[in-house]
Amino acid sequence: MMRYLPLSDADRSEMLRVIGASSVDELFRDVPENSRLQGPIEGLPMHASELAVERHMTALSRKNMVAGDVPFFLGCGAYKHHIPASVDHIIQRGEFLTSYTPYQPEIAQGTLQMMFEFQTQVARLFGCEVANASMYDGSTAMWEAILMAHRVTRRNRSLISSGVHPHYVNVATTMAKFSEDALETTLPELSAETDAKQLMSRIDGQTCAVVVQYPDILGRITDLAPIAQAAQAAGALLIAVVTEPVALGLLKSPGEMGADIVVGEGQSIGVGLQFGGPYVGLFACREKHVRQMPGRLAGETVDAGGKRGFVLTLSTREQHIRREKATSNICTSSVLCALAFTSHLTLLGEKGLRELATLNHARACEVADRLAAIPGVSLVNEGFFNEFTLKLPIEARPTVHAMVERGVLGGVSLGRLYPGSEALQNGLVVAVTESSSDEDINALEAALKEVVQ
Amino acid sequence: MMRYLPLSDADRSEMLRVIGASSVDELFRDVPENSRLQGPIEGLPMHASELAVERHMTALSRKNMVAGDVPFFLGCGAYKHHIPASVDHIIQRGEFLTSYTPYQPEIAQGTLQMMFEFQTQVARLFGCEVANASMYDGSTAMWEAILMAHRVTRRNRSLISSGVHPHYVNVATTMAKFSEDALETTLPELSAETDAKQLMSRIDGQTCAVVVQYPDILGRITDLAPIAQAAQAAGALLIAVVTEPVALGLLKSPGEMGADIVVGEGQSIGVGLQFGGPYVGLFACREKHVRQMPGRLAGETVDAGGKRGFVLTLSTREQHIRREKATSNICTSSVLCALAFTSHLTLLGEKGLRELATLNHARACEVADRLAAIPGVSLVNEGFFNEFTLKLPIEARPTVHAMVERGVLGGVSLGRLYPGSEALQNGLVVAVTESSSDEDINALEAALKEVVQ
Amino acid sequence: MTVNPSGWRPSTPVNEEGKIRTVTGNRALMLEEPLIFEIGSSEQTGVDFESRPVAKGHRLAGLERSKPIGLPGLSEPEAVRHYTRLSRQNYAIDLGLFPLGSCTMKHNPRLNEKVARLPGFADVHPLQPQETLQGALQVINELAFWLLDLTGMFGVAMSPKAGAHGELCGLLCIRAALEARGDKREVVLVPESAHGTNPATAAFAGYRVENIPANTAGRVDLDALRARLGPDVAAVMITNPNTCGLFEPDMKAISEAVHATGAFVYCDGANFNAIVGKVRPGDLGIDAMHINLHKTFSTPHGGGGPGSGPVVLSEALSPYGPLPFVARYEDGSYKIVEEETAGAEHPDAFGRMVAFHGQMGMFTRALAYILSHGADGLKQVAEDAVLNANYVLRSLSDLLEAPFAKSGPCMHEAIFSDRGFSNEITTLDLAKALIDEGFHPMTMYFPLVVHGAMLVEPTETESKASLDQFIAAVRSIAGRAKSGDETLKSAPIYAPRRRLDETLAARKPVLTYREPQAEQATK
Amino acid sequence: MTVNPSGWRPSTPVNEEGKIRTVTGNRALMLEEPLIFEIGSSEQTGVDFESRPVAKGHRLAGLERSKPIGLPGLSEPEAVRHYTRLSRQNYAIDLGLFPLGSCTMKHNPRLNEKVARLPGFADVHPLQPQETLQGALQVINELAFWLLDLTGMFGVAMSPKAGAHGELCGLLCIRAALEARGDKREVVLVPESAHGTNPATAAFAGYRVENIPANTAGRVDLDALRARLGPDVAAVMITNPNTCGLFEPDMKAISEAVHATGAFVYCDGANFNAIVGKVRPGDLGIDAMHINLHKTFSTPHGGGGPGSGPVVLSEALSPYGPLPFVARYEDGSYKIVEEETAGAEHPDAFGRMVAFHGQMGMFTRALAYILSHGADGLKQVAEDAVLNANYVLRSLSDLLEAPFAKSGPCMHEAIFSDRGFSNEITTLDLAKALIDEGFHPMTMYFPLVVHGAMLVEPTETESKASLDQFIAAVRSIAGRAKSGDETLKSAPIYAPRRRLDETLAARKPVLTYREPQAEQATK
Ligand SMILES: Cc1ncc(COP(=O)(O)O)c(C=O)c1O
Ligand SMILES: Cc1ncc(COP(=O)(O)O)c(C=O)c1O
Repeated sequence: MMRYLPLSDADRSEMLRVIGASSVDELFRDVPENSRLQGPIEGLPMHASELAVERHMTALSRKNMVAGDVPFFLGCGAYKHHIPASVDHIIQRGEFLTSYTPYQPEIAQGTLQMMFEFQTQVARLFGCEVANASMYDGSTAMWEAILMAHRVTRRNRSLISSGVHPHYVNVATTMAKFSEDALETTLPELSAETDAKQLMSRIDGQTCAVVVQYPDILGRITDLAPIAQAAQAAGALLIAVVTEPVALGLLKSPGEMGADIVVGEGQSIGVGLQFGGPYVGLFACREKHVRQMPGRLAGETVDAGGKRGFVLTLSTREQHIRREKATSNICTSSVLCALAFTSHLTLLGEKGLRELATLNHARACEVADRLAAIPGVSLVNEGFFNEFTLKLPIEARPTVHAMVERGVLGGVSLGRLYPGSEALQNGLVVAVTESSSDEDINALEAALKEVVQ
Repeated sequence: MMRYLPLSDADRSEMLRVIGASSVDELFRDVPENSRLQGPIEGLPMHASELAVERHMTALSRKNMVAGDVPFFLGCGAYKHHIPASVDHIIQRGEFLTSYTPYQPEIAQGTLQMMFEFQTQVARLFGCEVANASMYDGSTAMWEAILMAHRVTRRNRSLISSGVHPHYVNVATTMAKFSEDALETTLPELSAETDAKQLMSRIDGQTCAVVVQYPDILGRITDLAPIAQAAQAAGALLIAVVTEPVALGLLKSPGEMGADIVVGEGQSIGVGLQFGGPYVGLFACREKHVRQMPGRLAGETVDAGGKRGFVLTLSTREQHIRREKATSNICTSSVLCALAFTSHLTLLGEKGLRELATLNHARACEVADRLAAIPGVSLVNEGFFNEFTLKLPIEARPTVHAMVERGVLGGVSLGRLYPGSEALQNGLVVAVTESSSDEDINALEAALKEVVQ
Repeated sequence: MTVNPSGWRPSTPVNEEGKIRTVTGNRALMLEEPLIFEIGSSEQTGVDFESRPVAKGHRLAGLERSKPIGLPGLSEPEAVRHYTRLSRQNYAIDLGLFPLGSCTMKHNPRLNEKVARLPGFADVHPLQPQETLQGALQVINELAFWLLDLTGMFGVAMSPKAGAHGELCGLLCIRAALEARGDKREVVLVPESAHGTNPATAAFAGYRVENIPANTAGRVDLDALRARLGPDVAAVMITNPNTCGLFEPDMKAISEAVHATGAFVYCDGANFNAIVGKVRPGDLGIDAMHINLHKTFSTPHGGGGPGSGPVVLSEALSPYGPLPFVARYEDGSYKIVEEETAGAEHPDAFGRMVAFHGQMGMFTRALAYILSHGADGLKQVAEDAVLNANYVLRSLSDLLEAPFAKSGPCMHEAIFSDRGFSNEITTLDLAKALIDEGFHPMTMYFPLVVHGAMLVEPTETESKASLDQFIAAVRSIAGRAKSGDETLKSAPIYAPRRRLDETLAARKPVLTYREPQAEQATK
Repeated sequence: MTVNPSGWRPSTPVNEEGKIRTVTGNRALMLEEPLIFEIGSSEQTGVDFESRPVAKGHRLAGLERSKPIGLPGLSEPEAVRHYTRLSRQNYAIDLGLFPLGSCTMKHNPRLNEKVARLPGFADVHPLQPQETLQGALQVINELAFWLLDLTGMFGVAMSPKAGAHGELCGLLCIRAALEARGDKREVVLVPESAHGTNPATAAFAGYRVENIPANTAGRVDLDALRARLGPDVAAVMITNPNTCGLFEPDMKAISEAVHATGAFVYCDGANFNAIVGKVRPGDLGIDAMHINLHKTFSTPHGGGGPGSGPVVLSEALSPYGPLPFVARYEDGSYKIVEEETAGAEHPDAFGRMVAFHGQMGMFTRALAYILSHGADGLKQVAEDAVLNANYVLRSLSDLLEAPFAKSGPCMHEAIFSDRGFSNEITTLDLAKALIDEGFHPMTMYFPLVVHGAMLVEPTETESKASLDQFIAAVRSIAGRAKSGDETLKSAPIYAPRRRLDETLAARKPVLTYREPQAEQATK
């Protein structure tokens, strides 16, 4: 009857005989009679064939506008990059796909070595000494970083830059409502200048951490070194947030500029858009703070025969050992997405990442200039990587919808991200990656021109 | 520079040093200077990124009408059945996909055991004692069967039923032009009666083989037992051709009715439409004739430790051992498609195959009745499995095109298959499988009604 | 099927393995694989780009990277081989029985992988205008609907990223509900046998954790619980079926007792597989429960995630659920309710737990799973999971101590202890010997309430033949364990690695690769 | 990279492997797997169907099946596991070096797998009306165009299903051309070193085969060839580069000599990888050559097919090419020319070799491969393939006899003989010992002209590190072979199976499974 269930009725009878039960229901006798459903649950139809399910799901999928089918320029924390076909092949290897957290290292070296490689790549990319084996996503990683800073500094007042992704800020402020942390943050302004100076001026002896996004939500880039110095001088930590790690192919790493903790969203390397999830949180820090870090860590060791091997280590930080004293409650994280990330990054290598970043930046520069040449439209950013903010002569939200009507996904309106803020309503954030063709760019330019005039 | 080429320039220099050559061109010195191209070949552009290639190929693919996107009713040797997603997963396992013919059995048991299972499944489905590990496709398998019959009977005159797929007949008559075989065949008639009687009357003491398709090109079904008896009484062999093996879930097997050799096209189980290839030829026969069989055979044996294992066997039939005396020149056959076939058939099992066949037949019966109820349209077949022939009041070829304009792939016109034959021009062959939904069937009915009236 | 299905024929044993050390370190198909840092180079790449003229100069605010990163690249052939070879060092459900208790390692249908990769799901941006996302929103809505149907609850929060995140969501709903009535409570009660995430989450949510004891039947001690309840207790976290694989028969009484003191019942739904389609948690009086889609609804574990942990909520808690969520409107359209719109429609929402909308890639798989099984199939899932576990329990309980087997059947997992093993032999040794037999070990030493616990969860997607082979292997090893067979200490001997030195790893953590030169320089 | 990259540290050797026999026969991740007939049942299935009311009775002409077929079924979890476990008993390019000479076991790009599965290619029926197939026809046309560009030939037949089928196509074109001029010739000349398909094909096409000898440099003996040419010779089949991995420097002279006698030159293009993008066979005077898309153009070998063997043709032979083929019209549309239309446009076509249009699934992959590499990449393919082979040749020729190494470099493959091995040790033993080292053996005992031939074709997709490891392993084994190390006779010891009894298999062929009862009944 059901393609996923191997037991036959004959098996079931024989097994009941061995067990000494007369029916399966007897095995459910601990469930009070009146809490057991009598037949199949109501509402849900009976089992369906692959064909029927596939048809239903395909029909639903066709109700969405597919990024790859149209000129597409959305970013703000999720980027469309081309993913090599081999990445999807690798993550579909049954031995990766259908394995568990590597608790039995003798038969999990595949996952463990991959984690160790991932940790090294993330640490190097972020310019840090160590990195963990993944978090849920960038936004939860940022909150975990604030908590970690709290543990390290034993302080609880953190400053969040106005350039941090508003969803990330929302996550932190939500969580802080229930913890002993106080967060300060403001809304960004439509100007080339970030709030770096203002942040530094607000650091004091009670500051736990300063949280800055790099590049920030408007695509701007700030030198983190002065902020790091200011924070560290006051005994606080600098937490840097990276939502577009491809940028680090061209830009100085946050670690290099002195950040103590660097967290990020790994989606843009290997993972794909997927309507927001699953993604993969990146988390790196200084070696001296590693015992305050959340999440799994793979470490090198040797086996009984002297061969190099890898194990999960420093588990005394974790919930399954430390329970309520753990550094985090995280258990299942995002290892398969980490595999996608690490295998894509291995395919790129330093050279490929640099080329990819260069290509992204070059195209973004070109598009920025072309769009800023539309009458009434101006470019907010001075510096940017592959994403920049335009100030439109009209509100950006309706503009985005009007572009959709022209078959173009033209950017993210700041009105969507900051619905409350009058001052931001004309802001449109445009991301340009290698995945946009020349025709796509022409279409964007034409659509925007048409809509704003 | 090229993602598929691991050597770096440094590697190349170092290797040339070891070799003792000053340049790679020196290694090509056996090629006369004037036959060597000086730069990259002309015409072909330089290397391209994955993204660019994928874009080009996707654009081409979108110029085709996709069977799964429209009401679809084509058969005549290639059938659209739903293939479980796990089949594609299995054939993409690198260990199957990127391995070679299993010449080193100690590290090819996966392929060899799969072949052994495939051979057993095919033999049982066809009602034969043995089967080989695959041929290119059904049409070449049929010609190889005629050659095999020639070797067994030492005769060279074969009768091909008019119900055999005309492409298959064309292959055989083409090949016979260059061999010492004489083939007799005629065109089919638009009637419920097959040419069984006529064939039997033409068997004589010089007949090598009688070749009959089951079900035939018009979807008709004939009892093969009398033909088998007539052929065998005259010292000839009966070759049965099966282009839709799913039919054998409901129908008696050709072997059961006495066929000596049964060949077929395995496409309809596991392989998919793929515009005609790759497909997989099925080839089964009596054990006593196995040494005259073409193609690879996996056989059971034991290893040095006494464990059961499998090897390629009876290779003395084959080209790599016997050269010009081999039973066939075939080398590479269609093992990965055989894997698709065997894994789909294993997922089906006897129960699933029976249900699939029953569902196909039931739907075909329903559609046949509905279409035959259209004024002017009549059903040619008495018996059929999932495919039947309609006689239309007008020519079928333009009808098919007119249905395409209505977004329906409504069947194969006999005019396409037999362009020369006036008598067949109004014939339309319609195949109905589980993959057609009720809406598809309504659309077909509506389109045909509209076009013929 | 016989236990030894491979067709071995009796013959003189062949023992040459291990005698010959290969030059490469490989053992035929068991291949060693270096680190990417040892085989790749920063000039190698497996990706090509269109070479286009780069625009005039950078606009990088003077922050161009000047130092190399140290990222090795591999060409595609090398990369595919690297990861394929690594993968072959892993055990997985696709290879055999993976009876890791509490983890529900069931088969992951391949249809679901296909469906999740449909471009309309995989290639859609979370911030696209909502009119371009109606299909995605409908998926979320349909899945939510069936989760409510299956649990009999009132509302559901879809965004949590895994089980532990779901626990957090549930506790925050509780906290928000309590705060909304001005009730500041400080304690969450958690059974000793609870999964580590339960106390960790309670602490994460700002609560003090207190244990509640189990009775001798492995269930929550209702009297002890009643005694502890009071105005300082915000919630009780119960796992049901619990981590000993037993149903809490007093669940309703527990809920009533908790509710009577103004507290809430959080249910850890990690073990929902035992009762899906058979019992609706909503009928047991619980207020919040997370569902691990990567357990009961078979989204792949992937070596440790991604998962997805939607939380079903009672009517009392639903108003406090997090943002964003999907609402269906009368005209059949769907909308994302987030900070902007929540104010009016959902004023009590406690806020956002995560950027974007949760694990779409898991939602599509779980929905396909639910529709594939249907009401009859899901009921069968629970029944077969329970049947398989009891079959293992009864087939081993003469040889292994099964602390709760006397009191009756188990649910979806069977628990054993190491009592009766010869002194030196431990649960760990049995587990490692199972590796040589071709099985993944069971969960070891969890829950803490059973000595040397071995928690076996076969799941419903195992055949009887597979269980029989497992039982035979465990019986053989258990026999050796009882007789004190010392060779168990050296297991595994056939795996890619022998036992690994975890102490060394923790004492001198090496968490990232260092080039040999760099290493030397620091020495 | 060092030869032993796994990080072993010196320690007391551990030799327990093989000492303990497991109950299951498994050795950790090396898993035994029974036959489907031993684990499946005819009532089990891994496929569900919508249950619909079956129409009133059958219309099966009274031919309903009455007896069971005997087809076991497996549920999806069991099936996925069965085939996954089987797959793990295979070696493959994805695992490591697969230097099978003459087979061009290069990396199979995953992009090509993706492209071939686009619904517009994978889900299209061969008999759809041509207006619905323009994209498919354009693929064939584009690929044909690039194959002509790369070979410098005049026409191309796309339908042959593999190399041997391509050979047949080429010989039939030749035969048709000869017959068209009323010339009945009976003999095809084939070098001794030719692949078995060459003589087999010639016989299949109705020709008598005669061997032509090689000279000491491993090339066609031009004088002997000239001497044998005459009015009875229809064609000469040359492999170039030949099966010893050597280019035929006299190819033009051979072609001229052959043409002078009215015969044709068939070139076996299996080794095209050595010269692709560097040399155009059309410049060497050949008349027909097949191209194994599954070699040079990397469509996956799949354990023995499917392949694809398009045949490029000279102007003289092009009119005789088979049906159907694709033509491009001035308006940019494409059409299939088949029996119906051929009459007027292609009256000399020799007919149809295969139902439908050849291997579309291979065409899409090969086209993606060609476009990915481009002119520069393909040239590099040939150069790197030749460089890799020469590197292996020079790194081993001090230890292994390399019969042609003195006369100069090889092309894409290096050939060695077993001369110098101690008496009892053979090429086979070396090959089997390579298995334990984690490599696939080279081609053994082919071509026949070299004693105990070992033909090593690394291909261009192997890294230097991979070759270095292979070289070290071969050197170690060759050393043992020369010193007469008897343990080589028992290799492989680490593979899923030890040496298999091929004689037993052939003497008492067991080609299909028989249920034990059935087996007993017949005994
Ligand atoms: C009983 C129990 N609760 C909670 C969890 C945590 O779930 P997750 O790993 O999805 O965060 C698990 C998972 O291992 C579990 O077994
Ligand atoms: C030299 C040579 N010619 C011909 C062939 C036959 O090609 P195919 O196997 O594609 O039929 C091969 C393949 O092994 C070969 O190596």
